[in-house]
Amino acid sequence: MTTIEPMPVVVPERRKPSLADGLRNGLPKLVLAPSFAIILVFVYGFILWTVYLSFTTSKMMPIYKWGGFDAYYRLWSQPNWYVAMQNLAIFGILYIGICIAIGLFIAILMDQRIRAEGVLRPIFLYPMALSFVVTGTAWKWFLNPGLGLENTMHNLGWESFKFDWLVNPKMAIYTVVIAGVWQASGFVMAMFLAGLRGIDGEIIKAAQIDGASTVSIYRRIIIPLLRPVFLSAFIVLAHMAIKSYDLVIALTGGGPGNATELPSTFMYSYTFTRNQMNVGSASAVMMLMGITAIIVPYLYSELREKNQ
Amino acid sequence: MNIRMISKLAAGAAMLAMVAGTAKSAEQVEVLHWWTSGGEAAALNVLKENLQKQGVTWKDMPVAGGAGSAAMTALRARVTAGDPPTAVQLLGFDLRDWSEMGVAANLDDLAAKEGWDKVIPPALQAFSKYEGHWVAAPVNIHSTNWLWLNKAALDKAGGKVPTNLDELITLLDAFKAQGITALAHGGVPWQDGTLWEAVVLSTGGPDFYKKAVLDADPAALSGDTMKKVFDTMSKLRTYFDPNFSGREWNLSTALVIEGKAGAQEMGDWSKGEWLRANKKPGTDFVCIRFPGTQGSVLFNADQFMMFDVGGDAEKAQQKMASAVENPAFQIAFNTVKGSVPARTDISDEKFDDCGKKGMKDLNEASTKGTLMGSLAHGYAQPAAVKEAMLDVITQHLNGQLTTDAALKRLPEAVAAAK
Amino acid sequence: MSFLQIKNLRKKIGNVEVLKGIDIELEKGGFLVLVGPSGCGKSTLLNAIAGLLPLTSGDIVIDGQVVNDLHPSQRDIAMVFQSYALYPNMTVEENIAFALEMRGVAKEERAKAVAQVAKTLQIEHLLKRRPSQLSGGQRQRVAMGRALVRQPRVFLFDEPLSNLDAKLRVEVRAEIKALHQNTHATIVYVTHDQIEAMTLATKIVVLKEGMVQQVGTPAEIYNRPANLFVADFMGSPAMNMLKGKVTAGGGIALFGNGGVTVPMPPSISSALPAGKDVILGLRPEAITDDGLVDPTARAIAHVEAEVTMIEPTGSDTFVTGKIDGASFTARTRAEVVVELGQTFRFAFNLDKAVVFDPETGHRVV
Amino acid sequence: MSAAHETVSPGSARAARYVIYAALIFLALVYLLPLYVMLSTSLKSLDEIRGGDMLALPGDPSIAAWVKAWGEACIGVSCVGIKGYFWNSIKMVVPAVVISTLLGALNGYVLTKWRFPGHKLVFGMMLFACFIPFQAVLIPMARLLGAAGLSNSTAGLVFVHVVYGLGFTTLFFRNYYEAFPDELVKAAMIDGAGFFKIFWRILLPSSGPIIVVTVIYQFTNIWNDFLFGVSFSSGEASPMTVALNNLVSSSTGVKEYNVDMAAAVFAALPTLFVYIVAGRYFVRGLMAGAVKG
Repeated sequence: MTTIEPMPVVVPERRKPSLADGLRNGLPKLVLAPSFAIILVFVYGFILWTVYLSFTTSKMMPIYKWGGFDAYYRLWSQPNWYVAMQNLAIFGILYIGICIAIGLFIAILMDQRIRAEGVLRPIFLYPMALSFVVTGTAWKWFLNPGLGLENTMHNLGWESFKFDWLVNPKMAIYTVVIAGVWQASGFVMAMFLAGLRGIDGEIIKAAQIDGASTVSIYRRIIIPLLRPVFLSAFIVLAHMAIKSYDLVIALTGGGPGNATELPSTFMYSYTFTRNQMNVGSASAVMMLMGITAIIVPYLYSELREKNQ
Repeated sequence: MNIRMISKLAAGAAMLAMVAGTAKSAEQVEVLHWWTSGGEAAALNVLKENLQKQGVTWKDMPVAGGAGSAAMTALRARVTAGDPPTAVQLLGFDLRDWSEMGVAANLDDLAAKEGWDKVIPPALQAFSKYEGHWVAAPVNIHSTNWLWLNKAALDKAGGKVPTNLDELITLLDAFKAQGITALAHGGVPWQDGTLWEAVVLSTGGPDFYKKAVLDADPAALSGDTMKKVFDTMSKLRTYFDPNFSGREWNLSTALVIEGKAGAQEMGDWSKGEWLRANKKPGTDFVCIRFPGTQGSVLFNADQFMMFDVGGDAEKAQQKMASAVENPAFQIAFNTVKGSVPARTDISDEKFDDCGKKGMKDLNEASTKGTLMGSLAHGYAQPAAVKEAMLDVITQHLNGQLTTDAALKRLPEAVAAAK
Repeated sequence: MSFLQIKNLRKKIGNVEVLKGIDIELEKGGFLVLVGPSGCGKSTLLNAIAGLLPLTSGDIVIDGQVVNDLHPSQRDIAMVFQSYALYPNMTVEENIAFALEMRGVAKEERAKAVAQVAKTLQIEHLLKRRPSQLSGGQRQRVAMGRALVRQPRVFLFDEPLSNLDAKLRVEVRAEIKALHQNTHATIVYVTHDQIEAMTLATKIVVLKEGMVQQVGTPAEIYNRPANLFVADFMGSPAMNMLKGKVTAGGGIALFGNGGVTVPMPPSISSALPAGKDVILGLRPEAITDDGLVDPTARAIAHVEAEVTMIEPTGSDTFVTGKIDGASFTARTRAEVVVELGQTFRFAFNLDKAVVFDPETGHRVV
Repeated sequence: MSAAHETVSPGSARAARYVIYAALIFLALVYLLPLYVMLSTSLKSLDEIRGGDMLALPGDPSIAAWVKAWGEACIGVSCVGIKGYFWNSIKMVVPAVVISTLLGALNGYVLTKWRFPGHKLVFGMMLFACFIPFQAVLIPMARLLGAAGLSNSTAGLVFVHVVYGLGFTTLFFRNYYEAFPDELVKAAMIDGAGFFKIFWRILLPSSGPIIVVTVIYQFTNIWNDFLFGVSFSSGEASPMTVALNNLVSSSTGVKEYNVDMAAAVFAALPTLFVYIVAGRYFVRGLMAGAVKG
């Protein structure tokens, strides 16, 4: 067996390197440097700036006057913020869970040597291509009891049909989940389909010879093998859930009342329409902390694993 | 894949992007506004053509959506970048907040020359000026405490217009009996607020409105009168149709126009919808002050705030400010928009009945001191307080808060936002 | 002076010292095989020679030039990889020509060189294909062509046969041997397969845990392994290792108490003090049935043992015998009559014996 | 293995396939509903929209709304439709996608084939850029763009999209190149190819699948972006989404839903096209490594 070294970098260590050598050795880092510098400034610099802003008295525009923890006191005394976090929990869990379930389900169906795969695949994928600026109105109508599904069912003669979640403060957040799932589940399907196609056929043959039924092959062998896909899907969906903004604005505008407020809409409205930029920044800091709590352990385990 | 081609393409595209960067010509005004619909755009075109005659080109920067919230985001980005537009459509306290940032132009010379001080109502001047200096050119004055009635439905219900809340309830019951939606309402915060402020004015009168809304007095916000207000809101809620949530105001207006609903509480911009549907005031619809608010006017005025752009651009800016206050433009714009002119010296002959009534009410209220800023449109409280109050109002109307909870929450929310 | 010199080469990766002071010399036209088990550092050493890894200390000298700080492309070497590392996006022709192209060789010359190499390797009909359209053996050949076309000072081979099936492996092995004989190229070749090492090398270096165990010709390595490790690693089936004790008569007592004492040729026995514990190494071919005994042998001992396994290979039959818990493998004639469980008379040819010190593991004689 | 052997008769196998097809077709119809609503509404007249059933087929299909959306609808004071904004978006999307993809590819290349101490930390930090909420960076970004003289220009917008796309493109290419054999790079090094030569000649030509994934992802995200578009561009230089928003959410006046829907479909056409045409390669590209991220 050969041991493949991970570092084909040539660094002459003892003799004086020529200028050309120096350039050649520094080149990869030089190529990476602009991107990294940009990320440092435009991501980490801005995060620091946001953190700083959350400790100021900024209202409409940034003011660099120290305000201590005032913005955080205000943030945590806003009932809206609690609603937003509770909604994120409901939305996040359902959105991620249902997207993965439906995405996996469709992917498994699509993997049964379906004849019309070329037609079906884009149908499941296309929602990802559309922004809610485009589809928002159609969704709003569809969910609106007076215009959409309920109305259609009534027209068809099913008078008792009721689907008024959009205008019901207790249920409105679930309509956001429905539209969100519609948009993202096709993408998840594609990820799972790719994962399914990547599984070694011999493993499945072996399982068939062992006498496993189709269901138990999926349950016991294929789905466990898809673990990395689950993880990727989770990360992709988690970040989309946290960033969801267009979705809510297009569908409910945060209402009825504040029933569909999410941290992202909260942050936007406090920063840009309520002129409480410090509170908006404080909420952004909270969101970033939440994201960090999810992402960093993932990154850590992921990068560590590959080390071995 | 041909890499060389791709890299050439990239370079070309980048070049193109650079060239596309804009350069401001001297005689140009860039105007940020959210009047993007046909009627408003047509009205603005009057101003645009007016300026073009004077050699000023109009660079349009429309940003619609969220009642101007997207526009405000864009404005922040532009101001932060040190590259503000020439003129920006702004409301109420936003004018003060922006002036406070020291980014406003000074229109004092022009205002002195054209005598704005004498013709623009003082209540409005309070916002058009910052620390005594003119910073904005008001375009119009809207009034929010209007009730729009479908004439046919009203006639069927007896034809008598309500003059107080009790009569309103009676009328709404009559509408309900006709099998139509009694009160057309769109469930978004600013519309909820518009309805609420009219109920406050009607319930407590102008003095209470000043105390509760303009001064945000905690006692007034949680007192018995306010309890009555919230009870009335709960009562009015029962006259809505089930799909009111999130509905645009103009769709509600359409319900009244089509006779599917009896009445709508809405600002005077709603008249534009009626006119475009070829309906006549007096014959097809009736516009009255919200019952119990006669003699008072809650106003909302669109203003073009002038930003400090310096140099040559300032000349074009002054020309634009002057053109906005030009009586001909005031008439042309406001007859389309449904509002009344921002200056009080303009003849009402070109205006219809509702417009004439609006102008008369405005003059009266202005002299009586009952011309007061609308909360829902940013003329009563700064954005933070306004939104905090709207939160409570909206949640109460949507049944998320009981009346008692709302009374407790309202002063708390105001305090927290201050 | 040697063509390729490796002097006290050390390489640390992290805190682990992978190469612990390697010294190797190879003459021009020599075929050096680096052999050893997984993780012995042979590939690391090859990569270091190629310049793909920075050294921690030591020198690599090619043709009198210290190349430590030279970029791989400037060392004038060529390498054939285990996976062949053919560029998937290029045709065979482009693959072979790539190095020349990078060196600014004119197009016509490139074409000429490619054609010549293709002819040598008989892959002319494959030139327009892509690697994905080739069989394993064809890919291997293209990989060699890519190295050959350069006419480098040193060829490096990194387990080039390990991805081929058994038959093809033998064929290609022979081709590499022929190629070396025809071109007199200087070659460094890494493998873990000791047969490859034996058949190809002019010089073998056995590595273990980053240290050179033995350097020598194939015959030296096979017949006179420096230590137990080399003895065990080279040869298949492996050398029999039998514990024993030197007797007063200069023989060695094997198989404990119930065992036998085998005589030693004087060249060995003279070096052994009586009473010393030793390990006697005998290759399977030195233990036979009576019919195969080397008539020139000076020290033959007959040992009767129980047969526990019979492995016919066609040409020979390997028979495993067992005495008192100790097993050994003998290589007998194919036609020998033997049955499992039978007590069989084995002939030990002690001329071929090597004796190791059990404490140090080194060869005593 | 616990599962008992299952005998499958041809009949039940066929029944199972019917069930699978039925389920897929049903799901496909559900997924298509919003698109159907948009398309059918855009072909209806306003009266039919007001009075009729949203899900009904258009009684008297007309493309008048499409014509109007393309060339006549009012966006602000000028009524020239959305066609001009189409080109704006292309001017922004093409350079942004090309540059961010190229940079991502280079970054992935360095992070897998030219590793240096701390490369994992650098990658982890770059990856985190994917997760920053864009609303939080508007103001400081505006400030820096203003300072660089890129405020309110297409170049500035391209820059912003490149910056916040870098995390994703680097992730995609890094994972793809992680599986790319190191030996090929070594071979090319010995053959005398330098850093860029290896990239251009060896890695990039083999990156087809991941380029497809990255381009689709970036193209869709940048084309659909509204927030950056509305903040860092203005007026007639705005991208499509901003124009569409102005058209659709005008605050007053009669809503022409058919025109709105037609404009929305126009705005969606390029991304739809990309997904439909490249959908197959998308799955293939995900297979090729992006999934493991």
